Amino acid sequence: MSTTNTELCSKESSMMAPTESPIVHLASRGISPVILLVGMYVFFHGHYSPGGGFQGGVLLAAAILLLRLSLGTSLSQPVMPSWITLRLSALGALIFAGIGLLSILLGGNFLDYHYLPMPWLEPAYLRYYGILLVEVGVTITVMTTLVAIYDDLLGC
Amino acid sequence: MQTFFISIALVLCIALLIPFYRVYKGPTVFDRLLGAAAVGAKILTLILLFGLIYDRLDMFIDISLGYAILNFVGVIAMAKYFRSSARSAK
Amino acid sequence: MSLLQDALAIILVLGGTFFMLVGSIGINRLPDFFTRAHASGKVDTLGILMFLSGLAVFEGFTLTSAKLLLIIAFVAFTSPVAAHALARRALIYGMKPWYGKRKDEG
Amino acid sequence: MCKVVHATQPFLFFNQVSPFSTMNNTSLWLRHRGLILQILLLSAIWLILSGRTDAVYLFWGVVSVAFVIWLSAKLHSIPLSEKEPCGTTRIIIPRLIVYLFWLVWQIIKSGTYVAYLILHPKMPIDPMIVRFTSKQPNVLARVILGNSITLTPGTLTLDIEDDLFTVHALTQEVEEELVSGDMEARVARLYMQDCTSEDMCCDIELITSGRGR
Repeated sequence: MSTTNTELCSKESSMMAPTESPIVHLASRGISPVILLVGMYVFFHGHYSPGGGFQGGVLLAAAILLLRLSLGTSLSQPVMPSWITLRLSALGALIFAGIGLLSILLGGNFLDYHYLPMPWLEPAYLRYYGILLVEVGVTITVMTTLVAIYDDLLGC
Repeated sequence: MQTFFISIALVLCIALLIPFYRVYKGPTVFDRLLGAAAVGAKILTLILLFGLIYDRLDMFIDISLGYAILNFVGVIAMAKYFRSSARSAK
Repeated sequence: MSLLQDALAIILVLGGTFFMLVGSIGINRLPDFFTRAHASGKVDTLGILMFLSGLAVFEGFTLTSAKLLLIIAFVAFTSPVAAHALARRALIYGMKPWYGKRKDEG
Repeated sequence: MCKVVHATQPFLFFNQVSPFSTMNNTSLWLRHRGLILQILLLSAIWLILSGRTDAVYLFWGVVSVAFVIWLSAKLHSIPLSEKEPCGTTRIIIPRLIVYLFWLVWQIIKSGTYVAYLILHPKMPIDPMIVRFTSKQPNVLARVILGNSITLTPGTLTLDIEDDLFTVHALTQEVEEELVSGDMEARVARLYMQDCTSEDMCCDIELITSGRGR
Protein backbone atom coordinates (compact mmCIF):
# COMPACT_ATOMS: atom_id res chain seq x y z
CA MET A 1 0.00 0.00 0.00
CA SER A 2 2.85 2.36 0.76
CA THR A 3 4.38 2.01 -2.70
CA THR A 4 1.14 2.92 -4.43
CA ASN A 5 0.76 5.86 -2.09
CA THR A 6 4.20 7.21 -2.88
CA GLU A 7 3.51 6.81 -6.58
CA LEU A 8 0.16 8.50 -6.42
CA CYS A 9 1.10 11.55 -4.37
CA SER A 10 1.94 13.55 -7.46
CA LYS A 11 0.14 16.73 -6.48
CA GLU A 12 1.93 16.97 -3.16
CA SER A 13 5.41 16.52 -4.59
CA SER A 14 4.78 19.14 -7.25
CA MET A 15 3.67 21.71 -4.69
CA MET A 16 6.16 20.87 -1.96
CA ALA A 17 9.57 22.35 -1.36
CA PRO A 18 12.51 20.24 -2.53
CA THR A 19 13.41 19.37 1.07
CA GLU A 20 11.24 20.00 4.07
CA SER A 21 12.71 22.05 6.87
CA PRO A 22 14.00 20.04 9.86
CA ILE A 23 12.62 22.65 12.25
CA VAL A 24 9.03 22.10 11.12
CA HIS A 25 9.62 18.35 10.96
CA LEU A 26 10.89 17.97 14.53
CA ALA A 27 8.56 20.57 16.03
CA SER A 28 5.51 18.82 14.63
CA ARG A 29 6.83 15.53 15.99
CA GLY A 30 7.13 17.03 19.44
CA ILE A 31 3.86 18.97 19.37
CA SER A 32 1.51 16.38 17.89
CA PRO A 33 1.28 14.13 21.03
CA VAL A 34 0.29 17.19 23.05
CA ILE A 35 -2.40 18.09 20.51
CA LEU A 36 -3.66 14.48 20.60
CA LEU A 37 -3.88 14.66 24.40
CA VAL A 38 -5.77 17.97 24.27
CA GLY A 39 -8.17 16.38 21.79
CA MET A 40 -8.76 13.44 24.12
CA TYR A 41 -9.34 15.87 27.00
CA VAL A 42 -11.88 17.87 25.02
CA PHE A 43 -13.62 14.65 24.07
CA PHE A 44 -13.85 13.23 27.60
CA HIS A 45 -14.88 16.48 29.28
CA GLY A 46 -17.79 17.34 27.06
CA HIS A 47 -20.11 17.51 30.07
CA TYR A 48 -18.24 20.14 32.04
CA SER A 49 -16.56 22.38 29.51
CA PRO A 50 -17.12 23.34 25.89
CA GLY A 51 -16.37 20.33 23.79
CA GLY A 52 -17.55 16.90 22.98
CA GLY A 53 -17.32 14.55 20.07
CA PHE A 54 -17.02 16.94 17.18
CA GLN A 55 -14.48 19.31 18.72
CA GLY A 56 -12.36 16.46 20.07
CA GLY A 57 -12.40 14.83 16.67
CA VAL A 58 -11.31 18.06 15.01
CA LEU A 59 -8.36 18.42 17.39
CA LEU A 60 -7.31 14.78 16.89
CA ALA A 61 -7.54 15.31 13.14
CA ALA A 62 -5.48 18.51 13.49
CA ALA A 63 -2.66 16.54 15.12
CA ILE A 64 -2.64 13.96 12.36
CA LEU A 65 -2.92 16.61 9.64
CA LEU A 66 0.04 18.43 11.21
CA LEU A 67 2.09 15.26 10.75
CA ARG A 68 0.77 14.87 7.21
CA LEU A 69 1.72 18.47 6.41
CA SER A 70 5.19 18.45 7.86
CA LEU A 71 6.39 14.91 7.12
CA GLY A 72 4.59 14.47 3.82
CA THR A 73 1.86 11.97 3.12
CA SER A 74 4.06 8.99 2.38
CA LEU A 75 6.31 9.38 5.43
CA SER A 76 3.42 9.79 7.86
CA GLN A 77 1.64 6.65 6.73
CA PRO A 78 2.58 4.61 9.86
CA VAL A 79 0.61 6.94 12.11
CA MET A 80 -2.64 6.63 10.22
CA PRO A 81 -2.58 4.78 6.91
CA SER A 82 -4.66 6.17 4.06
CA TRP A 83 -6.54 2.96 3.45
CA ILE A 84 -7.89 2.79 6.98
CA THR A 85 -9.45 6.25 7.14
CA LEU A 86 -12.65 5.67 5.19
CA ARG A 87 -13.21 2.28 6.83
CA LEU A 88 -12.79 3.80 10.29
CA SER A 89 -15.23 6.59 9.47
CA ALA A 90 -17.75 3.99 8.34
CA LEU A 91 -17.17 2.16 11.62
CA GLY A 92 -17.84 5.35 13.58
CA ALA A 93 -21.09 5.95 11.74
CA LEU A 94 -21.99 2.32 12.39
CA ILE A 95 -21.45 2.77 16.14
CA PHE A 96 -23.63 5.87 16.16
CA ALA A 97 -26.46 4.36 14.12
CA GLY A 98 -26.16 0.98 15.80
CA ILE A 99 -26.79 2.36 19.28
CA GLY A 100 -29.78 4.30 18.00
CA LEU A 101 -31.23 1.31 16.21
CA LEU A 102 -30.52 -0.96 19.18
CA SER A 103 -32.69 1.19 21.40
CA ILE A 104 -35.43 1.07 18.74
CA LEU A 105 -35.21 -2.73 18.66
CA LEU A 106 -35.48 -2.87 22.46
CA GLY A 107 -38.69 -0.85 22.45
CA GLY A 108 -37.69 2.81 22.71
CA ASN A 109 -37.14 5.76 20.41
CA PHE A 110 -34.03 6.44 18.33
CA LEU A 111 -31.09 7.03 20.72
CA ASP A 112 -33.24 6.36 23.78
CA TYR A 113 -30.50 5.48 26.23
CA HIS A 114 -32.79 3.98 28.87
CA TYR A 115 -33.41 0.90 26.77
CA LEU A 116 -29.76 0.00 26.23
CA PRO A 117 -28.94 -3.58 27.30
CA MET A 118 -26.72 -2.68 30.23
CA PRO A 119 -28.79 -3.61 33.25
CA TRP A 120 -25.94 -3.39 35.75
CA LEU A 121 -25.92 0.41 35.51
CA GLU A 122 -28.22 2.96 37.10
CA PRO A 123 -30.29 5.08 34.69
CA ALA A 124 -28.16 8.21 35.18
CA TYR A 125 -24.97 6.29 34.48
CA LEU A 126 -26.70 4.51 31.61
CA ARG A 127 -27.38 7.86 30.01
CA TYR A 128 -23.77 8.96 30.59
CA TYR A 129 -22.28 5.85 29.04
CA GLY A 130 -24.77 5.85 26.18
CA ILE A 131 -23.84 9.41 25.27
CA LEU A 132 -20.15 8.51 25.64
CA LEU A 133 -20.51 5.59 23.20
CA VAL A 134 -22.31 7.78 20.66
CA GLU A 135 -19.59 10.42 21.06
CA VAL A 136 -16.92 7.79 20.40
CA GLY A 137 -18.60 7.08 17.08
CA VAL A 138 -18.85 10.80 16.23
CA THR A 139 -15.20 11.39 17.15
CA ILE A 140 -13.89 8.52 15.05
CA THR A 141 -15.98 9.63 12.09
CA VAL A 142 -14.94 13.30 12.26
CA MET A 143 -11.25 12.54 12.75
CA THR A 144 -10.90 10.02 9.98
CA THR A 145 -13.13 11.88 7.53
CA LEU A 146 -11.04 15.04 7.80
CA VAL A 147 -7.84 13.05 7.19
CA ALA A 148 -9.54 11.23 4.30
CA ILE A 149 -10.60 14.55 2.73
CA TYR A 150 -6.99 15.80 2.91
CA ASP A 151 -5.66 12.62 1.34
CA ASP A 152 -8.31 12.72 -1.34
CA LEU A 153 -7.54 16.33 -2.26
CA LEU A 154 -3.93 15.35 -2.84
CA GLY A 155 -4.99 12.39 -4.92
CA CYS A 156 -3.38 9.75 -2.74
CA MET B 1 -10.46 46.09 37.73
CA GLN B 2 -13.37 45.57 35.35
CA THR B 3 -12.96 48.96 33.68
CA PHE B 4 -9.22 48.34 33.40
CA PHE B 5 -9.80 45.11 31.52
CA ILE B 6 -12.43 46.67 29.27
CA SER B 7 -10.06 49.50 28.32
CA ILE B 8 -7.29 46.97 27.68
CA ALA B 9 -9.73 45.10 25.42
CA LEU B 10 -10.36 48.32 23.48
CA VAL B 11 -6.62 48.90 23.00
CA LEU B 12 -6.26 45.29 21.87
CA CYS B 13 -9.03 45.80 19.32
CA ILE B 14 -7.05 48.72 17.87
CA ALA B 15 -3.91 46.57 17.80
CA LEU B 16 -5.97 43.90 16.04
CA LEU B 17 -7.28 46.25 13.37
CA ILE B 18 -3.87 47.61 12.34
CA PRO B 19 -2.61 44.37 10.68
CA PHE B 20 -5.79 44.28 8.57
CA TYR B 21 -4.29 47.15 6.59
CA ARG B 22 -1.37 44.86 5.76
CA VAL B 23 -3.79 42.07 4.85
CA TYR B 24 -5.55 44.48 2.48
CA LYS B 25 -2.50 46.26 1.09
CA GLY B 26 0.29 43.67 1.21
CA PRO B 27 2.21 43.44 -2.06
CA THR B 28 2.69 39.65 -1.88
CA VAL B 29 0.71 36.71 -0.58
CA PHE B 30 3.11 36.21 2.29
CA ASP B 31 2.57 39.71 3.62
CA ARG B 32 -1.15 39.02 3.76
CA LEU B 33 -0.51 35.69 5.50
CA LEU B 34 1.72 37.39 8.03
CA GLY B 35 -0.98 39.94 8.78
CA ALA B 36 -3.54 37.18 9.19
CA ALA B 37 -1.26 35.26 11.57
CA ALA B 38 -0.74 38.41 13.65
CA VAL B 39 -4.51 38.94 13.86
CA GLY B 40 -4.93 35.32 15.04
CA ALA B 41 -2.34 35.73 17.77
CA LYS B 42 -4.13 38.80 19.12
CA ILE B 43 -7.54 37.15 19.04
CA LEU B 44 -6.07 34.49 21.34
CA THR B 45 -5.45 37.08 24.03
CA LEU B 46 -8.77 38.79 23.39
CA ILE B 47 -10.64 35.52 24.06
CA LEU B 48 -8.90 35.21 27.44
CA LEU B 49 -9.68 38.82 28.27
CA PHE B 50 -13.36 38.28 27.53
CA GLY B 51 -13.25 35.21 29.76
CA LEU B 52 -11.90 37.38 32.55
CA ILE B 53 -14.56 40.06 31.97
CA TYR B 54 -17.40 37.51 31.99
CA ASP B 55 -15.83 35.68 34.98
CA ARG B 56 -15.79 32.33 33.16
CA LEU B 57 -12.04 32.05 32.61
CA ASP B 58 -11.97 28.27 33.14
CA MET B 59 -14.27 27.78 30.16
CA PHE B 60 -12.63 30.32 27.87
CA ILE B 61 -9.17 28.85 28.48
CA ASP B 62 -10.15 25.61 26.75
CA ILE B 63 -11.43 27.59 23.78
CA SER B 64 -8.24 29.62 23.57
CA LEU B 65 -6.06 26.51 23.82
CA GLY B 66 -7.94 24.97 20.89
CA TYR B 67 -7.66 28.27 19.05
CA ALA B 68 -3.88 28.38 19.56
CA ILE B 69 -3.55 24.82 18.25
CA LEU B 70 -5.67 25.43 15.17
CA ASN B 71 -3.84 28.73 14.53
CA PHE B 72 -0.50 26.94 14.50
CA VAL B 73 -1.70 24.13 12.24
CA GLY B 74 -3.31 26.69 9.93
CA VAL B 75 -0.11 28.72 9.60
CA ILE B 76 1.90 25.57 8.83
CA ALA B 77 -0.68 24.53 6.22
CA MET B 78 -0.70 27.99 4.61
CA ALA B 79 3.08 28.07 4.60
CA LYS B 80 3.12 24.77 2.81
CA TYR B 81 0.60 25.37 0.08
CA PHE B 82 0.53 29.05 -0.85
CA ARG B 83 2.51 30.24 -3.81
CA SER B 84 3.80 33.78 -3.97
CA SER B 85 3.82 36.30 -6.73
CA ALA B 86 7.17 37.62 -5.58
CA ARG B 87 8.52 38.15 -9.10
CA SER B 88 6.00 40.87 -9.74
CA ALA B 89 6.52 42.54 -6.38
CA LYS B 90 9.19 45.12 -5.77
CA MET C 1 0.19 40.56 49.17
CA SER C 2 -2.91 41.01 47.10
CA LEU C 3 -1.98 44.59 46.28
CA LEU C 4 1.48 43.49 45.13
CA GLN C 5 -0.08 40.72 43.06
CA ASP C 6 -2.51 43.10 41.39
CA ALA C 7 0.22 45.63 40.70
CA LEU C 8 2.45 42.99 39.09
CA ALA C 9 -0.49 41.72 37.02
CA ILE C 10 -1.35 45.23 35.83
CA ILE C 11 2.27 45.95 34.90
CA LEU C 12 2.57 42.68 32.95
CA VAL C 13 -0.77 43.15 31.15
CA LEU C 14 0.07 46.76 30.23
CA GLY C 15 3.50 45.72 28.98
CA GLY C 16 2.02 42.90 26.92
CA THR C 17 -0.55 45.23 25.36
CA PHE C 18 2.20 47.75 24.58
CA PHE C 19 4.34 45.12 22.84
CA MET C 20 1.39 43.79 20.84
CA LEU C 21 0.58 47.33 19.71
CA VAL C 22 4.22 47.87 18.72
CA GLY C 23 4.18 44.57 16.83
CA SER C 24 1.11 45.70 14.88
CA ILE C 25 2.76 49.03 14.07
CA GLY C 26 5.91 47.20 13.00
CA ILE C 27 4.00 44.97 10.61
CA ASN C 28 2.82 48.12 8.85
CA ARG C 29 5.95 50.23 9.18
CA LEU C 30 8.81 47.90 8.25
CA PRO C 31 9.85 47.84 4.59
CA ASP C 32 9.74 44.21 3.43
CA PHE C 33 8.44 40.77 4.28
CA PHE C 34 11.45 39.43 6.19
CA THR C 35 11.72 42.43 8.49
CA ARG C 36 7.96 42.23 9.08
CA ALA C 37 8.45 38.60 10.04
CA HIS C 38 10.84 39.86 12.74
CA ALA C 39 8.11 42.11 14.10
CA SER C 40 5.51 39.38 14.14
CA GLY C 41 7.81 36.62 15.38
CA LYS C 42 9.50 38.43 18.24
CA VAL C 43 7.59 41.47 19.45
CA ASP C 44 4.19 39.80 19.21
CA THR C 45 5.50 36.67 20.95
CA LEU C 46 6.93 38.71 23.81
CA GLY C 47 3.65 40.63 24.05
CA ILE C 48 1.53 37.49 24.23
CA LEU C 49 3.84 35.87 26.77
CA MET C 50 3.79 38.94 29.03
CA PHE C 51 0.01 39.28 28.69
CA LEU C 52 -0.67 35.64 29.55
CA SER C 53 1.74 35.66 32.48
CA GLY C 54 0.02 38.80 33.72
CA LEU C 55 -3.31 36.99 33.63
CA ALA C 56 -1.72 34.03 35.43
CA VAL C 57 -0.40 36.32 38.17
CA PHE C 58 -3.85 37.89 38.45
CA GLU C 59 -5.46 34.47 38.87
CA GLY C 60 -3.06 33.46 41.61
CA PHE C 61 -2.00 29.93 42.42
CA THR C 62 -4.88 27.97 40.91
CA LEU C 63 -5.53 25.38 38.24
CA THR C 64 -6.47 28.11 35.78
CA SER C 65 -3.04 29.69 36.03
CA ALA C 66 -1.48 26.26 35.45
CA LYS C 67 -3.51 26.02 32.24
CA LEU C 68 -2.33 29.51 31.33
CA LEU C 69 1.26 28.34 31.83
CA LEU C 70 0.51 25.48 29.43
CA ILE C 71 -0.69 27.97 26.80
CA ILE C 72 2.42 30.10 27.44
CA ALA C 73 4.68 27.10 26.82
CA PHE C 74 2.73 26.19 23.69
CA VAL C 75 2.92 29.70 22.23
CA ALA C 76 6.60 30.07 23.10
CA PHE C 77 7.37 26.80 21.35
CA THR C 78 5.22 27.23 18.25
CA SER C 79 5.58 30.90 17.30
CA PRO C 80 9.25 30.73 16.16
CA VAL C 81 8.36 27.59 14.20
CA ALA C 82 5.50 29.38 12.44
CA ALA C 83 7.64 32.43 11.65
CA HIS C 84 10.38 30.18 10.30
CA ALA C 85 7.92 28.22 8.14
CA LEU C 86 6.51 31.37 6.51
CA ALA C 87 9.93 32.97 5.98
CA ARG C 88 11.43 29.80 4.50
CA ARG C 89 8.52 29.52 2.11
CA ALA C 90 8.99 33.11 0.98
CA LEU C 91 12.73 32.57 0.44
CA ILE C 92 12.20 29.39 -1.58
CA TYR C 93 9.72 31.07 -3.90
CA GLY C 94 12.29 33.69 -4.74
CA MET C 95 11.30 36.73 -2.74
CA LYS C 96 14.09 39.27 -2.76
CA PRO C 97 14.98 40.76 0.64
CA TRP C 98 15.30 44.50 1.07
CA TYR C 99 18.91 45.51 1.73
CA GLY C 100 18.52 49.20 2.49
CA LYS C 101 18.42 52.28 0.29
CA ARG C 102 22.11 53.09 0.19
CA LYS C 103 23.14 49.74 -1.18
CA ASP C 104 20.56 49.81 -3.94
CA GLU C 105 21.98 53.04 -5.28
CA GLY C 106 25.64 52.01 -4.99
CA MET D 1 11.08 17.55 22.30
CA CYS D 2 10.23 14.16 23.67
CA LYS D 3 11.54 11.15 21.85
CA VAL D 4 12.48 7.60 22.56
CA VAL D 5 16.20 7.46 23.14
CA HIS D 6 17.98 4.47 21.72
CA ALA D 7 20.62 3.75 24.27
CA THR D 8 24.20 3.13 23.33
CA GLN D 9 25.09 1.66 26.70
CA PRO D 10 26.27 -1.98 26.72
CA PHE D 11 23.33 -4.25 27.28
CA LEU D 12 22.99 -5.77 30.72
CA PHE D 13 22.00 -9.40 30.59
CA PHE D 14 19.19 -10.18 32.92
CA ASN D 15 20.26 -13.72 33.80
CA GLN D 16 23.52 -12.36 35.16
CA VAL D 17 22.93 -11.38 38.73
CA SER D 18 24.18 -7.87 39.04
CA PRO D 19 26.05 -7.14 42.28
CA PHE D 20 24.64 -3.63 42.41
CA SER D 21 20.89 -3.48 42.35
CA THR D 22 20.94 0.25 41.71
CA MET D 23 22.92 -0.32 38.54
CA ASN D 24 20.04 -2.24 37.03
CA ASN D 25 17.75 0.67 37.84
CA THR D 26 20.04 3.17 36.19
CA SER D 27 20.27 1.09 33.08
CA LEU D 28 16.48 0.87 32.89
CA TRP D 29 16.31 4.63 33.34
CA LEU D 30 18.92 5.21 30.67
CA ARG D 31 17.39 2.84 28.17
CA HIS D 32 13.83 4.16 28.41
CA ARG D 33 14.53 7.70 29.50
CA GLY D 34 12.68 9.29 26.59
CA LEU D 35 9.60 7.12 27.02
CA ILE D 36 9.44 7.66 30.79
CA LEU D 37 9.83 11.41 30.37
CA GLN D 38 7.13 11.44 27.71
CA ILE D 39 4.69 9.52 29.92
CA LEU D 40 5.39 11.81 32.89
CA LEU D 41 4.98 14.94 30.76
CA LEU D 42 1.72 13.76 29.20
CA SER D 43 0.31 12.73 32.60
CA ALA D 44 1.19 16.13 34.04
CA ILE D 45 -0.50 17.86 31.10
CA TRP D 46 -3.59 15.71 31.56
CA LEU D 47 -3.78 16.50 35.28
CA ILE D 48 -3.39 20.22 34.60
CA LEU D 49 -6.03 20.14 31.87
CA SER D 50 -8.55 17.97 33.68
CA GLY D 51 -8.18 19.11 37.27
CA ARG D 52 -10.53 16.35 38.45
CA THR D 53 -9.41 13.57 40.72
CA ASP D 54 -12.51 11.35 40.52
CA ALA D 55 -11.76 7.71 39.77
CA VAL D 56 -13.63 7.85 36.47
CA TYR D 57 -11.69 10.82 35.13
CA LEU D 58 -8.36 9.41 36.30
CA PHE D 59 -9.28 6.25 34.39
CA TRP D 60 -10.05 8.28 31.26
CA GLY D 61 -6.69 10.00 31.75
CA VAL D 62 -4.86 6.67 31.79
CA VAL D 63 -6.78 5.62 28.67
CA SER D 64 -5.91 8.87 26.88
CA VAL D 65 -2.21 8.79 27.78
CA ALA D 66 -1.99 5.15 26.70
CA PHE D 67 -3.71 5.99 23.39
CA VAL D 68 -1.40 8.92 22.71
CA ILE D 69 1.71 6.91 23.60
CA TRP D 70 0.55 4.09 21.34
CA LEU D 71 -0.11 6.43 18.44
CA SER D 72 3.11 8.40 18.81
CA ALA D 73 5.21 5.26 19.28
CA LYS D 74 4.66 4.67 15.57
CA LEU D 75 6.43 7.96 14.91
CA HIS D 76 9.75 6.59 16.11
CA SER D 77 10.12 4.33 13.11
CA ILE D 78 10.20 7.41 10.87
CA PRO D 79 13.79 8.55 10.36
CA LEU D 80 14.73 11.99 11.64
CA SER D 81 16.21 13.04 8.33
CA GLU D 82 17.29 11.39 5.12
CA LYS D 83 20.91 10.97 6.02
CA GLU D 84 20.71 10.21 9.70
CA PRO D 85 18.66 7.38 11.16
CA CYS D 86 17.11 7.69 14.61
CA GLY D 87 20.43 8.40 16.25
CA THR D 88 21.42 8.99 19.81
CA THR D 89 19.81 12.18 20.94
CA ARG D 90 20.77 12.04 24.57
CA ILE D 91 20.52 15.53 25.95
CA ILE D 92 21.98 16.58 29.30
CA ILE D 93 18.92 17.62 31.30
CA PRO D 94 20.39 20.06 33.89
CA ARG D 95 22.09 21.97 31.10
CA LEU D 96 18.79 22.03 29.20
CA ILE D 97 17.05 23.69 32.16
CA VAL D 98 19.78 26.32 32.48
CA TYR D 99 19.54 26.86 28.73
CA LEU D 100 15.77 27.38 28.89
CA PHE D 101 16.18 30.11 31.51
CA TRP D 102 18.81 31.77 29.32
CA LEU D 103 16.36 31.55 26.41
CA VAL D 104 13.61 33.33 28.37
CA TRP D 105 16.05 36.17 29.04
CA GLN D 106 16.88 36.23 25.32
CA ILE D 107 13.17 36.47 24.39
CA ILE D 108 12.75 39.53 26.61
CA LYS D 109 15.91 41.13 25.19
CA SER D 110 14.93 40.45 21.59
CA GLY D 111 11.41 41.81 22.01
CA THR D 112 12.60 45.06 23.52
CA TYR D 113 15.38 45.41 20.93
CA VAL D 114 13.09 44.96 17.91
CA ALA D 115 10.46 47.21 19.52
CA TYR D 116 13.16 49.88 19.93
CA LEU D 117 14.08 49.49 16.25
CA ILE D 118 10.44 49.81 15.19
CA LEU D 119 9.67 52.84 17.34
CA HIS D 120 12.88 54.69 16.45
CA PRO D 121 11.86 57.53 14.08
CA LYS D 122 14.65 56.80 11.58
CA MET D 123 14.37 53.00 11.88
CA PRO D 124 18.13 52.23 11.95
CA ILE D 125 17.87 48.82 10.30
CA ASP D 126 20.45 47.42 7.93
CA PRO D 127 19.13 44.00 6.93
CA MET D 128 21.42 41.31 5.56
CA ILE D 129 21.51 37.59 5.05
CA VAL D 130 24.19 35.53 6.77
CA ARG D 131 25.07 32.02 5.74
CA PHE D 132 27.36 29.98 7.94
CA THR D 133 28.21 26.40 8.74
CA SER D 134 27.82 25.20 12.29
CA LYS D 135 29.11 21.84 13.45
CA GLN D 136 26.29 20.51 15.60
CA PRO D 137 26.28 16.88 16.75
CA ASN D 138 22.83 15.91 15.41
CA VAL D 139 19.55 17.07 13.91
CA LEU D 140 17.92 17.93 17.21
CA ALA D 141 20.78 20.25 18.14
CA ARG D 142 20.41 21.98 14.78
CA VAL D 143 16.69 22.44 15.37
CA ILE D 144 17.29 23.84 18.86
CA LEU D 145 19.88 26.20 17.41
CA GLY D 146 17.49 27.30 14.66
CA ASN D 147 14.68 28.04 17.09
CA SER D 148 17.08 29.86 19.41
CA ILE D 149 18.34 31.98 16.52
CA THR D 150 14.76 32.95 15.78
CA LEU D 151 14.21 33.92 19.41
CA THR D 152 17.44 35.86 19.98
CA PRO D 153 17.54 39.59 19.16
CA GLY D 154 17.25 40.61 15.54
CA THR D 155 17.88 37.28 13.81
CA LEU D 156 15.49 34.95 11.99
CA THR D 157 16.32 31.48 10.70
CA LEU D 158 15.41 31.21 7.05
CA ASP D 159 16.68 27.78 6.14
CA ILE D 160 18.67 24.81 7.40
CA GLU D 161 20.28 22.47 4.92
CA ASP D 162 22.39 19.86 6.71
CA ASP D 163 24.99 22.09 8.34
CA LEU D 164 24.35 25.27 6.37
CA PHE D 165 22.30 27.89 8.18
CA THR D 166 20.73 30.81 6.34
CA VAL D 167 19.88 33.59 8.75
CA HIS D 168 18.27 36.99 8.23
CA ALA D 169 19.80 39.61 10.50
CA LEU D 170 18.43 43.08 11.11
CA THR D 171 21.55 45.05 11.99
CA GLN D 172 25.32 44.76 11.92
CA GLU D 173 25.83 44.32 15.70
CA VAL D 174 23.36 41.46 15.77
CA GLU D 175 25.20 39.72 12.96
CA GLU D 176 28.54 40.05 14.74
CA GLU D 177 27.07 38.62 17.91
CA LEU D 178 25.62 35.70 15.98
CA VAL D 179 28.83 34.90 14.15
CA SER D 180 30.91 34.99 17.33
CA GLY D 181 29.65 31.47 17.99
CA ASP D 182 28.56 31.96 21.59
CA MET D 183 25.11 30.49 21.11
CA GLU D 184 26.34 27.65 18.91
CA ALA D 185 28.73 26.59 21.66
CA ARG D 186 25.90 26.79 24.20
CA VAL D 187 23.72 24.49 22.10
CA ALA D 188 26.55 22.07 21.41
CA ARG D 189 27.36 21.94 25.12
CA LEU D 190 23.91 20.46 25.68
CA TYR D 191 25.31 17.30 24.11
CA MET D 192 29.07 17.33 24.27
CA GLN D 193 31.29 17.77 27.29
CA ASP D 194 33.44 20.65 26.20
CA CYS D 195 33.87 22.83 23.16
CA THR D 196 35.10 26.31 22.47
CA SER D 197 33.13 29.00 20.76
CA GLU D 198 35.81 29.77 18.15
CA ASP D 199 35.65 26.59 16.09
CA MET D 200 31.87 26.25 16.10
CA CYS D 201 30.99 28.66 13.34
CA CYS D 202 32.87 28.72 10.04
CA ASP D 203 32.49 29.51 6.32
CA ILE D 204 30.69 32.77 7.02
CA GLU D 205 29.23 34.45 3.98
CA LEU D 206 27.45 37.80 4.09
CA ILE D 207 24.88 38.84 1.49
CA THR D 208 24.29 42.56 1.79
CA SER D 209 23.20 43.56 -1.68
CA GLY D 210 20.62 42.48 -4.18
CA ARG D 211 23.15 41.01 -6.59
CA GLY D 212 24.27 38.29 -4.19
CA ARG D 213 21.58 35.80 -4.94
